[in-house]
Amino acid sequence: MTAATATATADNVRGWSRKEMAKRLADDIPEGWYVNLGIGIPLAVGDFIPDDREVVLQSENGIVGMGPLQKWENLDTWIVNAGKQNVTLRTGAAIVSHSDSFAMIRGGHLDLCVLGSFEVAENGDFANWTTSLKSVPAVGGAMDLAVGAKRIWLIMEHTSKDGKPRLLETCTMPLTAPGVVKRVYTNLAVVDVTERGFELVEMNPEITFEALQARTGAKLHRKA
Amino acid sequence: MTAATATATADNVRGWSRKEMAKRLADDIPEGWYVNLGIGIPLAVGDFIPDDREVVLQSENGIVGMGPLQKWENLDTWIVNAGKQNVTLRTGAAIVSHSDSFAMIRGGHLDLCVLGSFEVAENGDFANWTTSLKSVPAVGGAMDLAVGAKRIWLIMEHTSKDGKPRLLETCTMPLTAPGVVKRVYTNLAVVDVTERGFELVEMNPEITFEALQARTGAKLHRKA
Amino acid sequence: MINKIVQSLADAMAGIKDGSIVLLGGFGAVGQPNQLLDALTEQGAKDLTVVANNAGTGRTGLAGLMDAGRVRKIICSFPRSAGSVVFEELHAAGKLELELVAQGTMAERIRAGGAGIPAFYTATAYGTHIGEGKEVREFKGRKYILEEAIKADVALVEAWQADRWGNLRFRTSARNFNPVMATAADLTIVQSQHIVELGELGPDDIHTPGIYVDRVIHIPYGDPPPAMKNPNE
Amino acid sequence: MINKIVQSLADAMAGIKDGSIVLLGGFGAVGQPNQLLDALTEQGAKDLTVVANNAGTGRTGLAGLMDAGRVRKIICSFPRSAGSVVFEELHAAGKLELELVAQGTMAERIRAGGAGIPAFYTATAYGTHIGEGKEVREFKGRKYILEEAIKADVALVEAWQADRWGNLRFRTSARNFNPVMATAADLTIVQSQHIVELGELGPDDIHTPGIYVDRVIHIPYGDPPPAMKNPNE
Repeated sequence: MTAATATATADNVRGWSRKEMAKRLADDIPEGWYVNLGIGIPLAVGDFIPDDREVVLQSENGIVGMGPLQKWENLDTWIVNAGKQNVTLRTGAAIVSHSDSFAMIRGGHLDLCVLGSFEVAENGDFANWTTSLKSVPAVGGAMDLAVGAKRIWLIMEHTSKDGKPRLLETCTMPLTAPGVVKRVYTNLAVVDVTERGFELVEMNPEITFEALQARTGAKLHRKA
Repeated sequence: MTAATATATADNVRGWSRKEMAKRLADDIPEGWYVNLGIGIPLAVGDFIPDDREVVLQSENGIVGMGPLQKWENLDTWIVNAGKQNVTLRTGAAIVSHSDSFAMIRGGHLDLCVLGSFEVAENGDFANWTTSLKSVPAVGGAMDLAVGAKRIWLIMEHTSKDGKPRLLETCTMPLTAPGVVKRVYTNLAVVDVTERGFELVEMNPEITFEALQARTGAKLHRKA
Repeated sequence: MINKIVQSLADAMAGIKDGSIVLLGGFGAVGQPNQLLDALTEQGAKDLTVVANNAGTGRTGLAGLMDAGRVRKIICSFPRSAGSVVFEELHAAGKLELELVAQGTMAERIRAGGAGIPAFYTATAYGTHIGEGKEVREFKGRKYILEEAIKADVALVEAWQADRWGNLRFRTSARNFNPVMATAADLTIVQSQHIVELGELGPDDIHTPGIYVDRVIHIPYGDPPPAMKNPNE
Repeated sequence: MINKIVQSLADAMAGIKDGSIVLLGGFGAVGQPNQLLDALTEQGAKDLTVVANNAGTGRTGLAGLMDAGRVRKIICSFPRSAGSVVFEELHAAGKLELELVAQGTMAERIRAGGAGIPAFYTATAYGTHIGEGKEVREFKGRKYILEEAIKADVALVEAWQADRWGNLRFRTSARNFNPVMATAADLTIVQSQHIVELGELGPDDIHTPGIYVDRVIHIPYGDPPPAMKNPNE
């Protein structure tokens, strides 16, 4: 722990890579869950779910049972995910329309939705759709997923590029939804969002609790 | 006309038979309409639409493209209409779920719904689901069809068994829907429901206008 | 491996609690989860609220469940039909509450329950006895009433084909209320005439994706079903 | 005989008026009724309100219609994406009004329009900028906002198979918004990759029944479509 502590005091602590974060999150998804993975890092979570653990991935444009990205030799451009990438369908997949897909999402049938985020607050608010309302924002399905899934887990950098905390007492950016986030996976820690605020589940070994708290914009509770 | 007038003054004027009423109504349905026929006499309308005039019959339990009743030699009891009779499917038929079927009905996609009725008022109100609220009534899909179809046409006896008018200034029985009826086909006449009330379209030749008015509980207007 | 197929009716019914709201597929004689209903009667849960288009006929299936005194309330559009004797007896005796709902409104309330819509407006039943006392609101010059969603604890569904993920297909008029019922319960239990291999149902051909299904039991009753045979044979 | 199949794009577009509300199927590159959009640009109707998930890319299809100055307003969830240059130019210049709607709310508002539901409540966008100013109401302890239906004059849809009654099937992800768009317009126009004989699509296999479709035009663009070929070949 001494080496780790030493590193943690440095400003340049990197923590887990995005792939490690995705793997860490994937390890927490049990077999049988229906899961929507947002565009970007969240989608990489799918790569770390082993084939013999059946997790059914939903894509909000109407796929229930999405597989990995397509390879060139077998391209079928009619099959796309919500990020408009060409994906495969798993054996057992079903296609539904957009309205049926969002009925599924809003109706609470997804066990989990994993999203990226700019900010998250200790009351479960989060802001992931736009940094500002001055430019023309695009919202897509984020707000529907945010209120519909049984659990919202975020996967995000613990701080911004210039070192500012992204886990906050109150979000500063336009909200995606109030009070819905259950857990946050960052490069530095895994944090639950509970009644009393942020609760530490796991820390990256490179950092100390104090250094982590210093990089967090709200009180970090140790698990009782 | 003298013979007809003579008959009309008699109390026992029968007018058109139910089959003749159904045929008369069927003649007014143009090719290409999507039509729901209620249980009972309305369903008989289907028998008088010639095969070469394509009219698509909808049944509220989810058939779009219902054909005639099944014959024993080819019975498939899994295909039923809203009256729970075994019917056939026409070439081109589609099956939808109950929720999709009533979305179709309520959404204004049927050109016509033909229903039986106990009473109809000159403002388009009608009462066809129960004669009284004292017994346990069953409503089925009548109220949905009544507000959803582009046109409601009723097919009914002009008077009750004891000679009381069924076309009235105001309905006395519990309403199925207010203000929706467009036309009424009875054993004695075809009557439009317009801004100014009941307007005579056609009379049975057995009866005079005066005798018809005497059997009608609201003012009958001649077409302008 | 996800495997929603259970081997016994007792396993299919496990955990259903007293006081549950239970949705039933079926319309007329088709698409009725009759074996599941008999198993629910056997299982013993009581004080149930049942949501179904009809109120049962004869003395088995839904009528059997009611006859055993397990049903407190029924929400339906067409309670009285030929053979609905159990319903009529219990209702007349004040032992069974009835909430009468227009058929399309019933379907839509359940659809709303499954789709995360807590309430919606509809013109159906406005200005009628059934609409009395409901909130009225005007949109673009037409009047509508407010209807709330129905969410349930259990749905009992009958399908033609099912796979181990719970993907379903229905056969012709047996589709009816089954797909919408499957969407609106915490526990959706399916009896299926056929069990097929995963992948046998094409992605574009699945009526109910397995996400809506928790348990599947294979209840074959002949293909074509006995009633489909010519009675004159 | 019912025959909804028309022989020319001009016939397909006949009668579309200035000021129409136009629904577009499609999500990403698939299921887009591109030839219908080009034909609508040709036809000349202006002052249009377009409802689509995206705001077009490049200079053809929806972007072409906007570039020709025909679109007054767009209702969509994802206006800005790679290549949405025409939208960005027009919007920045104040020549194109934008109504931003959450994707699921957009789908549900159109579904409501097709299903005779004038308005409904949803939790989506409650407590956010998009939900600001909308009526808030609590049901069972949770807060929701009121959203009104979208009803349109015209829907442009892309299908995989169509018959002369207008029954449709879609292929995989090209289904997307197409079925719901077809339900909510007075005039639904379909471009279909394949035309099949009436009866070729099984009753249990039809995605959109012909009741929702007014005109069908055969627009084959190769089977598999050119883009499906391996670019390394």
